[in-house]
Amino acid sequence: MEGLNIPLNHILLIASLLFVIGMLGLMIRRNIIFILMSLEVMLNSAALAFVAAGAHWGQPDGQIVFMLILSIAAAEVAVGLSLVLQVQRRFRSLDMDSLDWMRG
Amino acid sequence: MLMINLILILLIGGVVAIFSERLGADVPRKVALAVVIIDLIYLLIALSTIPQLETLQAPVPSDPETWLMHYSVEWIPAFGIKIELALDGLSMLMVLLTLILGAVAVSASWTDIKVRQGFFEANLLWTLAGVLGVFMALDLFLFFLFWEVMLIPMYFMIAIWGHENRGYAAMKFFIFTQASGLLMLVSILALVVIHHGNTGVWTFSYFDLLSAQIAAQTAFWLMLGFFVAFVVKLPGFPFHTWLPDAHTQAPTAGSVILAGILLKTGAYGLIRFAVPLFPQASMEFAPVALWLGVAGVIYGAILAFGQTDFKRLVAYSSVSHMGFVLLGVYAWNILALQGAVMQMVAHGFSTAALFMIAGSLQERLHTRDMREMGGLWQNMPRMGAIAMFFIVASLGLPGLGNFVAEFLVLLGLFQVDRLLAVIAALGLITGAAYSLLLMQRSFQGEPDETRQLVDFGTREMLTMAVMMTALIVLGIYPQPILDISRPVVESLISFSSIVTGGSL
Amino acid sequence: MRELIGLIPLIPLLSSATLMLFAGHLSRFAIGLLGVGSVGIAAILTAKMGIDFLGNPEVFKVTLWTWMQVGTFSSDVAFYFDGLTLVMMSVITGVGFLIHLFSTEFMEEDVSYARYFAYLNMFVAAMLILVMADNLLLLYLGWEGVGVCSYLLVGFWYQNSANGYAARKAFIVTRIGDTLMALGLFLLFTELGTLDIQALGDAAKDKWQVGDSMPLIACLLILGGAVGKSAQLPLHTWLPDAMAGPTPVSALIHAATMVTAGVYLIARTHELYLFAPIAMIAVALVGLATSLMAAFTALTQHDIKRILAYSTISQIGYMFLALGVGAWTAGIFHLMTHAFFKALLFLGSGAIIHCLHHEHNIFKMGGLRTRMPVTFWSFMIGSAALAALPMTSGFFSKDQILLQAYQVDGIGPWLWFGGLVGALLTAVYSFRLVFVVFFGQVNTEPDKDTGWRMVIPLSLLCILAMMGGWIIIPVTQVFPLAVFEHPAHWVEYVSIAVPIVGVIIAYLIFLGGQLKVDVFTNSFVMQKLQQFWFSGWRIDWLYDQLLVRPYYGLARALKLEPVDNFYRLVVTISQTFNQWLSAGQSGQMRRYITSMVFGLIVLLAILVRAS
Amino acid sequence: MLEIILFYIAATVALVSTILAMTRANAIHALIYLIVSLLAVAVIFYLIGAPFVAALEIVIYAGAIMVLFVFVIMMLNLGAKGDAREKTWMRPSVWVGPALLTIVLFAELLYVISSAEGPVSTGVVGAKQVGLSLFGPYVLAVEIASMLLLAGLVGSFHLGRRYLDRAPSSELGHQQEGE
Repeated sequence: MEGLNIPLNHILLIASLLFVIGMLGLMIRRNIIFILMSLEVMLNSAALAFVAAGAHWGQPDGQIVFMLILSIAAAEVAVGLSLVLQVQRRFRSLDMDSLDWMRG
Repeated sequence: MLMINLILILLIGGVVAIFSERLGADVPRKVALAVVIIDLIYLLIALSTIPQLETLQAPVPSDPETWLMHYSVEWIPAFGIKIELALDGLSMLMVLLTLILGAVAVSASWTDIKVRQGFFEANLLWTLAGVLGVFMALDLFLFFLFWEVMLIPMYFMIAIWGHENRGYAAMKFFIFTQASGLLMLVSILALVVIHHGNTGVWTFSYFDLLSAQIAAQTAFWLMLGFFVAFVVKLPGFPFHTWLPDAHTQAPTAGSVILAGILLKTGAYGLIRFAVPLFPQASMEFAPVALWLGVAGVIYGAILAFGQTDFKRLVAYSSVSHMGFVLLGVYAWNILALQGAVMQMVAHGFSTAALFMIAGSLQERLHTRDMREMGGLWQNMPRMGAIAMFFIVASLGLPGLGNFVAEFLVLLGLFQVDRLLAVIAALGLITGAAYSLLLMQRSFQGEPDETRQLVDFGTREMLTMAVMMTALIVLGIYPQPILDISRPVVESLISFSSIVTGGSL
Repeated sequence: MRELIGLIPLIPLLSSATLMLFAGHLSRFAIGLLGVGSVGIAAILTAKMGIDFLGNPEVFKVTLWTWMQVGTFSSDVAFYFDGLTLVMMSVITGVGFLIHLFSTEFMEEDVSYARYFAYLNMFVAAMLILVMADNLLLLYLGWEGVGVCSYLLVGFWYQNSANGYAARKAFIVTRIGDTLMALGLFLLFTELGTLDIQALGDAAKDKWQVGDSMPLIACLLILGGAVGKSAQLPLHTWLPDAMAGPTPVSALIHAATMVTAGVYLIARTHELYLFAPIAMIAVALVGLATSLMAAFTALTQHDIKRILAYSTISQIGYMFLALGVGAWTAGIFHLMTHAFFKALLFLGSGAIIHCLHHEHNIFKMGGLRTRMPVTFWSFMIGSAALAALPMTSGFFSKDQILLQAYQVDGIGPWLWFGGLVGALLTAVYSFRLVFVVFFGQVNTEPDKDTGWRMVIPLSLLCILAMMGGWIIIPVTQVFPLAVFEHPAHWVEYVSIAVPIVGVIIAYLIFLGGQLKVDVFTNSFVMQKLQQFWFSGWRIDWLYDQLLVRPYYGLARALKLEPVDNFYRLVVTISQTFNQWLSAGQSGQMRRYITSMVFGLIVLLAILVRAS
Repeated sequence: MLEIILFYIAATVALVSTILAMTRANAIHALIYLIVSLLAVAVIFYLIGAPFVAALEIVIYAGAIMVLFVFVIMMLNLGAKGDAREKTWMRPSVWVGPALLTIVLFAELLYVISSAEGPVSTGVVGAKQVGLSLFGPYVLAVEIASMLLLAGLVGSFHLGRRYLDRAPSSELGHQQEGE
């Protein structure tokens, strides 16, 4: 393969669309599971942008950042999901809005 | 070294007092009394080695070698911070007053404190240590450090052993002093930075900074920073509102120290730092300061007249009396300054004694409300007679210390501004009004025969006798005190007049 | 001997200190001995000094120590002794001794016997310092000292709040005058550079011209002090209330010595007054107005002590009149004779009160002539002297004042006429007192008669009140010689006759009953006028409305510390911010995210703009 | 030419499936759509010349991480009641405001990326190059990633243990009263 001949900003457009969709999900969902999923979407879109930029310059750096993001996502999901389990056990609910003990 | 030792004895004594509580609840107070008295004796022995002649020699403000004592070692050389202590006549008087009233304060709280005596006495001693530091430190950084050191134990004394509304009072006290202290810190740092900019030398030393060249506009704002810090402590109108609360809520020893010593640090600061460091700016500012002083005198007296709480009344009388100090400082001539120094000493004794009486009354009656008192002379004639003595002292009876002070201040002020002197003299009348009202409401009037009250005992009488003697001596033979402070005052005046090229 | 002059105030002072410190350990006899004895010794020493002085009239000054020396200001604890000092010291220690003696009987049942003598001795000491002081500052010490002693003694029976009020009023009203005087001292020092009384006179000669404004202001300020202490208009209101104290106190402090301190002060500083003729006229007018006002008031009072109090105010008014017209010698002379006869009258009234269960109202007395003969004769002599009947001591002094007042250019005859009216009224009210109390029917039976400790002072004072007029006071060196032309004879005759007329009027109204004045006095206008006089010309009421109430109101309004409102506002503002910000801390994750997004938008917008 | 068409198809699939994933009420359904979206992104990675990353995307993201989600959702056992509640939470009042914000942000992003020019890729950057940089200049990043994963491991191990149940719920309740 010798590369893809489409403008860079198209793929960045995809990445930003994915990002804002994830962010919208973050803002509107109350279920913790969905919040975590939205985070995944956002991380993934960021990774897409990195990889695209790396490909644009023909450098491997973008892919390396992707791998960093991947490990962050893995760690985050592992901790996040175990927190979900704890939350479900204690409060019998996954409603983020009901968890407002930090209210000032 | 001597001066460091004076402070260290008190600091270590405080630690000892904490641990001595394990030996018994009444041990800490004995330890504290012993520590203060040892410190006092140590100081007196050291002072006795200074020849008479030297105390009368005028110290040059910017040359530490002409002072009675001087001690200086490097502390943080990178910023030119030194542990620099010095003693001249003025500081000497203040240090003596501090230690004497310190002993009085320990005695005042002999039976008053019921919980955690060790920690209480420790706080008391640490406050004294901080005050001594303030009176002797001549490195501005060190000065600021001690300024804070004396604040925090005092906060604890009010917050832990105070009366019903102690939390509020302690916080108010803390915020007022702390906030104003920060203004002073800003001024100190700016002063040092400006001096560094001019000379390339980092120094916090008072002796070096006296000669700092500062633009007039900047000097004014820096002076204001110092002024606010000291006037809050003094307390001068309109920064006085922490005082009635703090005094009312503090335990007896706290009130004694607060009124007797802590307020004087403000006055001392004005004389030592605010004016000499910024003579030109102070000269421009003097009319405002004088009006604030007059306002304090009159306003304090009127509010004292309106109070029903014994301690609050005495607290407002302090505001009024310290107004005279402010007047004395900013009139800045020898009469007024000597009067201000006298007022610092005399007010220390008279008000401390009144607070002790208030404390004794509260201990016996469990109230400070004068509406529930009356005719106490019948129950406690000794206390009544002593209260009468200090009340006439506080209203400025000639023959007692306060009169000499107020007279000199007014006489000095009269040479500067006649109108202000006339208004300030009204303070003599209003002073009589509230003082006598205090006497009337508490000790005179219809006695309650059913009250069973214990009159002053030997310990209290002895403490009171010390202060009464002091006031009488100050009143009829004040010359020794005036002689000690005269060289300092004269040299300060001549120093500032050289800088400003005229009198302040 | 001269060096021992310091002992004269010191002995009573030490006695006072002893009485205060060891009150519980002394027997009543010892207390009395100490109290009376110390003043007695002071009196003997004074007498010795007086005899020396009369033999060798040399003025001297004894400096004990430097009180304060600051810059150019210097004040010594130093005593100055001249004829004027001698007169004042003699009155203080002599009359003081008699009153102390009298007190031992008057106060014998009081529980606070020691406290009483401690205060009284302290008063004598302070008063002696006042008159002996070499400089005005030391004089001011004595001045305030007697004020405090007066306060303590007026409020001696502190259990009654009314006494406490009277005491405070006395102190504060005089303090107003004292403050004026203090300002006068400041002005004098600033202008003349010293407070030494003799040096002041010399400095004034160098620096001042007659009629300058500075001496006028200074003299008026000093007059303010004198007016306060001597209970002259407009600061006289404290004296009638001060009668709340024990009667011997009224005799000593509020008749014989302290209240005349103002007269002494003006006489002492007469060299300054010579530079301020307007101030002199002011002194004379204040004196005359006061004497008339007080005389009218005395006419309507019921309380025996209040009558005497107003009479004192009135008599001191005469002294001021004398000072104002330059008749210093006459003023001081009247001060002395007044001390004799007024002390006598007060002690007499004290004896009556003592024997009549503390009755003060003269209309509940009556017919005491036979019951208490010694007191009756004391009162007769005292009243005669007060009314200035010929050959009594009061006659000599008052006559001199009136005649010298007549001499003043311009307003002299008016002053003289005013003085005559006052003299007439004085005679009427003093004999009204005598006739009502000692004649007529007995309303209250005395339960005891006076003992020897009362009789001796009364008798001695009777002699002094009668014969005091023959004493020649040795003040010729002190005051400039008055150019005294004898006025027309008719002036003298009228002056002599007026008091006699007054006595006759009093007799006709109050004893004989020939003069029916009921119709007159019951008329509406006279009723109102009487009420007006009775209330002391409503001056108390006026001050109450103008000063006391507003001050109380101000204190009450400010009690809650208005300045604190500012700080409370700061607190409220920061609390409001706190509430706002902590409301943002909702604990709702989605809101946090939303606000983060918002922040992101803003940041990005800034970035975009910047690039 | 084929790759270009493939790219736009993959992009469309990714967008649509992500939107669906964000709006489903049922968690498993949402998850499936998410996996689809990830796979589509993997295709894009492949197309722009990053085959190694495309493989990782499928193996780790779509495979391992999403499976983790599936396990957790199964353990939670949300059921139909949960779905109904999710629906009630999706009212317009909930999403209108965030949607507006999102649009604004998107517009800004659009403005920013509009300046990017040139083709998306010029050739393949293969696994070898990636590996060389990874253990060359980016070795520190590898260490950091390994630490992070270790922390994630320890954290999830600790949080996942059941004994946390015994943590004093009374204490938590107490805190709530204390509010």
